[in-house]
Amino acid sequence: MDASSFIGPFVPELLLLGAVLLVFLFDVLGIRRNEGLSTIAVAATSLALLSVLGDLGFAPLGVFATLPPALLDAAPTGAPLYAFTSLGLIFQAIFLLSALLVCLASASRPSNEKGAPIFYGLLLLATLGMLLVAVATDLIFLLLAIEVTSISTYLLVAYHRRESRSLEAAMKFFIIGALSTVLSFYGASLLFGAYDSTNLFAIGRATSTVGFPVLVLLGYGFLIAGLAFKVTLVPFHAWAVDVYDGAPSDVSAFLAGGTKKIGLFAFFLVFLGPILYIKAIGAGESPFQGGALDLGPVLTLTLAVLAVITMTVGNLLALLQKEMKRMLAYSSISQAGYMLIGVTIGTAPAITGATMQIFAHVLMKGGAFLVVAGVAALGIGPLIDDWKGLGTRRPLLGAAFALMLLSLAGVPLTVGFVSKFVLFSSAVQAQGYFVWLAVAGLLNSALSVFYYARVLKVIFFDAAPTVPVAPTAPPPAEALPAGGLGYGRAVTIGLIAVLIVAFGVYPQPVLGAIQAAAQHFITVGA
Amino acid sequence: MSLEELAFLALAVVALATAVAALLVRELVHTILWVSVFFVDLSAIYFLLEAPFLGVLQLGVYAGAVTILLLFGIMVTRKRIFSRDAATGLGPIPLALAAVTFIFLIASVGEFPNSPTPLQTYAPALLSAQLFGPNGPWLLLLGLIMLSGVAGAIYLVREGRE
Amino acid sequence: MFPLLSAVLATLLVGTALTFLAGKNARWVALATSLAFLAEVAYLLASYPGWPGYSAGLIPGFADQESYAWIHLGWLQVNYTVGVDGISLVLILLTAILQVATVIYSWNETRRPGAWFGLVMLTCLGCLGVFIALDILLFFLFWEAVLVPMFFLIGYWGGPRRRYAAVKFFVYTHVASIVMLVGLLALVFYSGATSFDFASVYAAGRGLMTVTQTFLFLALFFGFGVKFPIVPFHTWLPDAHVEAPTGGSVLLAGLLLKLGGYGLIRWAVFVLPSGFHESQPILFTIAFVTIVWGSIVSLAQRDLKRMVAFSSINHMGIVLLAIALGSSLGLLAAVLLMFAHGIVSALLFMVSGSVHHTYGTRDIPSLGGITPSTPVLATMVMVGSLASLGLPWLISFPAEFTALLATWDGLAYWVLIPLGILVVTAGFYIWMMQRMLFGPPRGIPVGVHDLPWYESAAMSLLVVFTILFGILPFLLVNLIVSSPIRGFPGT
Amino acid sequence: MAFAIVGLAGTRLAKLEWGGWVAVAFSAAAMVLGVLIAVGEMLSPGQYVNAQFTWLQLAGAPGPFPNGISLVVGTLVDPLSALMLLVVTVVGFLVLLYSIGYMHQDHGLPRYYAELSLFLAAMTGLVLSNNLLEFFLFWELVGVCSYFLIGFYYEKPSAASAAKEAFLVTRVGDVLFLLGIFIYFFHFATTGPNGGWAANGFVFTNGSTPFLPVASGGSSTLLTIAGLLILGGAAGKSAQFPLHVWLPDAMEGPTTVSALIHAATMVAAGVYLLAITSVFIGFTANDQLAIVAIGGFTTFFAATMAVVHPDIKRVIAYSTISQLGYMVLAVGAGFAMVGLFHLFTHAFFKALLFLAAGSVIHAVGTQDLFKMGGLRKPMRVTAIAFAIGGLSLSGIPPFAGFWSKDDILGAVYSQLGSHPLYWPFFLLAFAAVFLTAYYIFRAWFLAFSGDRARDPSLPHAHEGPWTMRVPLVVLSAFAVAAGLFIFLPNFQSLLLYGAGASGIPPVYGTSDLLLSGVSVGLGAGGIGLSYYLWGNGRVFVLPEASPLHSVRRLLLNRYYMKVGYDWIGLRLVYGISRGADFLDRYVIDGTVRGLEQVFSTLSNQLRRAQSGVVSDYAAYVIAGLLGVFVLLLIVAPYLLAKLGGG
Amino acid sequence: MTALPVEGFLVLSGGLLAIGIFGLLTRRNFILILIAVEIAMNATILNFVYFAAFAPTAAGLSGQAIAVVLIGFAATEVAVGLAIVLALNRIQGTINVAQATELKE
Repeated sequence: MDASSFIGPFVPELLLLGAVLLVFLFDVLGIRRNEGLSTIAVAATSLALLSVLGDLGFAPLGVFATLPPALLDAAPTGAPLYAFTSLGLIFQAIFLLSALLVCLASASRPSNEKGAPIFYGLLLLATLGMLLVAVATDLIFLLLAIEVTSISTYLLVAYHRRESRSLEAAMKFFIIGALSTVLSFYGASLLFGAYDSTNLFAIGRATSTVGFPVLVLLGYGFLIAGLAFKVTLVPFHAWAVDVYDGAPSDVSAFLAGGTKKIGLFAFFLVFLGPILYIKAIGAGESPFQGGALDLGPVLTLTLAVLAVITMTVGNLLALLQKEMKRMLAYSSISQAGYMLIGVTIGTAPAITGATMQIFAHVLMKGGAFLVVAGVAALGIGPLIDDWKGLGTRRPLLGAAFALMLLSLAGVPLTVGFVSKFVLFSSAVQAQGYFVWLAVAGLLNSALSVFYYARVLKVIFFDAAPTVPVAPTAPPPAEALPAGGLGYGRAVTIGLIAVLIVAFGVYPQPVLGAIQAAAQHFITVGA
Repeated sequence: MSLEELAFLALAVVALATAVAALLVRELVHTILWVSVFFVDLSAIYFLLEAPFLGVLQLGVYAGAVTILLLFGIMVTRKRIFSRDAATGLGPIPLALAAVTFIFLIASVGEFPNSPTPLQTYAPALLSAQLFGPNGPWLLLLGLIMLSGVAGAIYLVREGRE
Repeated sequence: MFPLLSAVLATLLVGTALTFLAGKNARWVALATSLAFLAEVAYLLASYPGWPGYSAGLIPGFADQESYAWIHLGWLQVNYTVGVDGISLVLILLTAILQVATVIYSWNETRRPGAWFGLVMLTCLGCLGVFIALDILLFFLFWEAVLVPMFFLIGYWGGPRRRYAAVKFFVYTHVASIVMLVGLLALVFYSGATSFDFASVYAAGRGLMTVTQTFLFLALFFGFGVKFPIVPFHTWLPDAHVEAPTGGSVLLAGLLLKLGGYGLIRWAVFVLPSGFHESQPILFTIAFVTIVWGSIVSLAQRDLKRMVAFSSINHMGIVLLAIALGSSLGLLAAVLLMFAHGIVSALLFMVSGSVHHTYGTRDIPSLGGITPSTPVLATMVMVGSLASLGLPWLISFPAEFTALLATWDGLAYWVLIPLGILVVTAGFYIWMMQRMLFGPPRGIPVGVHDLPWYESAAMSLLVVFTILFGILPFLLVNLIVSSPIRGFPGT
Repeated sequence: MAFAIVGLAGTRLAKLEWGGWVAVAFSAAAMVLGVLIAVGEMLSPGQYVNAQFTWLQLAGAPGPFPNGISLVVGTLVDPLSALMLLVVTVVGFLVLLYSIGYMHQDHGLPRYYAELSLFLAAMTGLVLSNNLLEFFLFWELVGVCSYFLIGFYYEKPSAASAAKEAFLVTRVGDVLFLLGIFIYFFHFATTGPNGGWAANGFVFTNGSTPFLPVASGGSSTLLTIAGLLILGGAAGKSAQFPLHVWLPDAMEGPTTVSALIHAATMVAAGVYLLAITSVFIGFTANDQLAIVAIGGFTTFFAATMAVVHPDIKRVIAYSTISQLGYMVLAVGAGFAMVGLFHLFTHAFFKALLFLAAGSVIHAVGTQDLFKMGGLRKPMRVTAIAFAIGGLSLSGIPPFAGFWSKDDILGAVYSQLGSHPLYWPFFLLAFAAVFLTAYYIFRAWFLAFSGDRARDPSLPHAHEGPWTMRVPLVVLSAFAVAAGLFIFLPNFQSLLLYGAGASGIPPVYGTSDLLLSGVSVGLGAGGIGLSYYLWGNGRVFVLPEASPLHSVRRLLLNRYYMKVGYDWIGLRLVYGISRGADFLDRYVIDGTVRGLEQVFSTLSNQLRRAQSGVVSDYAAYVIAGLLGVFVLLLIVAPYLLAKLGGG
Repeated sequence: MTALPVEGFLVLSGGLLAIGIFGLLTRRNFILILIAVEIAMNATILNFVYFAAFAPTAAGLSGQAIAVVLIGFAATEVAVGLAIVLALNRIQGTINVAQATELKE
């Protein structure tokens, strides 16, 4: 292949790679000021974001488009390793958005931090891996791209290398991650054994015709388990809470808001093909018919069970949680359950809903963790009760956080409501048993309201302790501007709050694009 | 039973035995010993499967580099856990989980045809053409993984002067 | 055509935003906005052309209808569609009146006045939205949006157990809304409606099979019913009312409960006629249980506010009964009752609040003979109680009378239950008055002052409406009957 | 409508200091108008409907009301209402006048006059209503006024309690009444001219004839039930058995109020209701029997309780109940106008009795008969007035009571043939004559005879100011003369009202002389016995061993009915409601909180799994993997084979 | 060349995976856990090699290529794991994973 045809489509990835190399170069040169590096990272991610949005065809950003239009949503020929689908590009945009927000907020980190280049380098590398996930059409390509992100994030979690919490989190993350990697690759090897290919289109097309039903099911089982690690489905979730808790809050924001979504996109890529391929079987028929396998319904049912378990257990775990970050982590787990509904149903509306939910989650959960990071910078402890009276002492910060929680709870006029609405609408629209998924999801979201409301209660209604609690973290060496949060964080949080409301009120641009992409995705995949 | 089959069976038994031994012995240095035997044994299986390039790679990377890395790790952390692994019982639950996994895996055995197609042999050149041709991105991705792994690992291990 | 309803919404929206920002001067902004709102509503009422008429199969017409595309995804067609008919207009009028009254009543709010007045207005904004929305998503959006300001109103300004009450209120009613949402979504997608608009759902909904309609109707009924609230799903209400600040209680009882009734009429009864028909026995049972239970339990209450809260349950039970009758007379009664209860319960909750901050307690047995020390307050208690127990010449009577008439029309001797309960209702009000207002003074602190001017002004406003519409109910009736209920049951 | 406006205006003005006089002035004006109207009606018998306006209108729709529903407010002046109007305005004026003197030292006077004026306005409205619904509206309004006026001395717990009791008991009646209206309403909804009763707004008459077909003698069960319900309403307002308990307690209000509301006007509204119902709608035969039974029984029943009571006002109150029983009896027997005639005379002499009693109370500051005595000398006017009232009440000719009561007895007697069960109630009513005479003179003797008060601590009694004396004199005159009105042809024409339409024969003045004789004899006997036991300051004490002690106890305790009602009200209803409250808090809400608890417990259990040991997490992953295998390979295929996919 | 028995192969590969999982679950020493992961990883690589040996040419080649990449990946993983071990050891003085439970409920 010649370079030009390679560079064009991959401009966003190359931008990030260039930024990574630049950052490492600065590290080698000893230039480690946080502000400068953060600027590079923000510039790279935002340029990449503009490029992706241009590729997607958002009219005012057309000048940034780099992808040859013919490549977008082209019918696959042969067994390519990657292809550019508009849904993939949308996910790229989502990933870039989460990275951009984290980079922007990280501008408020202490400017003399020694590891800043590593932080941004790894962050950008992880983002690069995520972007590559979004274009994968090959199982191995997909898993390796996931590993790029995984390895980077293991190390990001360990970023505070002198804090045992951070290292312990990294250790747990690494062990469970390594186990899951093994499981995924083992599953891939079984599928390879059955189909002699690792191309997702090929696998998808072959599922209904090739034999080895048990082998194939085992392979998919391994893949579900392996990928579920990233998505934090129950019972593959246990690491997530400890890791989100132990990791630096900015990194938690990136993990919850960004990297777990690659698992979901991987679910789309891996399971949607089989789900779409198979026509529904009638009552009284076995899915095993003469050696071949009606994989779709089997997978659908399994994923549905996982989705329901995940949202329920996640919510139950969050219910009595005392620590803010852990509560957010559990809520993030339950949100994964909602998103899985989209994969389970597998119609274009459902994918639209799930993607919208993912988009919303980047804003809400990423924003929430960034607020946690900012609040920690104010010297407030990690327990929910430590936040007493925050909403009255710092109304703007409190309001922004309340907005994020309300959005997570699915209260109208927030983007979280729109996404849930579309998602559950799609479940009802699919009719049949899927309505029960909507019911389960909605009841769960009602359950979740309980703990969000509890946090709101603490923040706004409980009086602040009269004697200030001894700050658990040492107070920052230099008082940060923008009310102690730092400009970067303050701007990011404000931006997120505005976006939550803006897309909550008028989601049509986003939803329309996602819907079109999902429709293409289904068509190409089928 | 052909010679290859006999050899395979022998190698398989050794592989399983060494794997178990590596995990069960109490002396950590012995573990490394058993693991290196296990890696070498697998490399032999690769040769048997007509994949000499892989066999060599296995010898070099696993039996060589990885073993030495592990040994290094043990030596660095050794003073605390002098020689023996912190004791944990075998526990029925992990055993059961592993056993059930195994049972599920061999449940698929009946699906394979009795006489599979014969072994194929590939020249390393063809393999390299694959690796640097259509499937090149895999290697690129591996490169990215290594980049982040190395950069991060160095950062972690470096004795910072902070 | 001038987008009148959007203009009203915008007025409130801008006013609310300004109120939030106004800080200490919030009350002036709030009052100005509320009065502007009231004026606009008056204009709306005056310019209402009447319902264009009814014939079989015709989709009800709405005045001042507007529709703009909002979310169009092919399978999901959501519009911003608003419009009013007589039913909504009456309830909008109620909203405007209560907003003005609440703002005046809480004139001296000192704890974060900006937030207080802003949230009060936000609540009213949400209710207004519910009453004018003609699109399922828009409806649900406003429906849920009401919860948030109310949550904060209860949780920040409320009584000692306000935190528990706020969370309970929020979660409980949210669960119900969710069941309702499933019902609404299923209604759209199972009926094959082309969009979320009322017109489209109305046309498609009645085409559904009876079984489906029944299921959907019951799901919707549960959602609306918890807001009513129906026994046994009412326990959020006493807690919320008791702990809410006075303004919050006023809006809660005066407006929020009405959302349930309105929703049931607009989105369930009209849209799913055969489902409604099939569910009638269930509705009747629940209505009777609610009526009896609310009244009986309120007799046992010591806390004035809790008593009024349970009496609200009783009254809303009559509303449900009237709706369940499914006759045009019943629907008329239901709307009238909702309006009447809105005004009267608001008055009673204001009274409870004033009793509380005048005497430091609302415990009926520990108060007595408060009339000499606070005659105006006592008079307001009397007017409110008498209105609530259905005394003629006051607003509740025409409504209750119509409801009973309709009940006799539909159910004959079953009317004995609500009729008999009228005695119990009278019983607890009269008993309360005996214990609290009359008798030798008891539990009266030194230096008690009668109501401050703003509180009496707010109450007087409500009393004026209580008497005005009590004597001239046709002002409301004419509005209500010039809406689709006239033709109900039609097809 | 003019009266209502006058009354309301009076209400507002009466807030001022000199409000009493304003109220008096307005009521005087009302009286003049009322008398004019009554005279006008007498001169040209017949009825006319004044302006009416629509209060609530529903257009016609398919269903039970093809012609729609209309509720109107209007006035109807006919002989019936003219008679009642006369009573209301005259007694009202006199009582207000009396109040000026009687109430002068009370606080809260503006409230008093306002409420009283409002009451008069409401009463006028009630009398002039041209339809049942409007009637009901005013009916409730007078009830509320009564409630407030009974509770006028609200600092007294007993007054507050009595007010409550009055409201609730009459409320029971109101509810029955309302149901009765409904039944009539639906029964006649579509019958009659102009699209039926519903479309015409419940009005009584249409031009010169009753609007509705008279159902008297009909046997429709529904109509019977409706009639019984109307009777229930009337029983509530007119304190007939078993809803009579509130009236004696209502004496907690100022005596003027007792005179006006709880003797002359409001309590008579029940009788008035029965009268208009029987005239315009008609009762079935069974209804009539029930009315006769209630009336006859109450007459006797209430009289027995009056026999022993020591409280002067309550004695008169029981007497009121008893006399109302006579009126009800008359209506039940089919002679509504006879009942109304008694109402007319009773209003005057009972108001007189009350005002006289008020005068006594005003003077001595107690209501306990056994503490009084010898008041004859210092309070001559009062004593004479009370005696006149008593004689009238006892039915001694030529006092007013004789004429009307005699008419009633005669009328009932004439109907005895129509149903055998009329007999016992007729006899009870007859026996009550004796008791009536006995108890009222017992009261007179106890209060006025003898030389001095039995309780020496009582203040020195003296006659009230002229404002109190004038009404006494005027009322005395009425008590003497009102019965003689019957001989005025024009007044007769009032009472003859509806004779043609409802078939009521003019029985007054033609009653059996023997009957009259026996009745007068009974009355005289009662007075004699009273004199024998109580005259000249004697105090009759029942012998220790007398078996009558238990009877006395029973009577003093009012047949334990109040205790029973209190038990029902307090123990039963309140008990039920406490139980319901308990259920509500701990079972219904407990379920809600229990649900919360369940979730919390689940949450805690689940959290325990989050042990922090990474090996455990790995074990969950493997367990999850196996779970997925089970789902994929076993559960899903099984379920799909069972249910079908998709 | 004759085929190798598929039963034996499946027992080997599945057995190695099971042993790896077993080790991962029972061992508390981080390095032993790493070794367990590597044993399971080798089972995976073995799978690819074995299936590649019987696949059509193109697929076989890519199977072997995957094996190559996975060997490289496994080595990187070990390096990263060791880096974390060393850092952890430096702070906590132990590499016993059961003692690193600061983060828990």
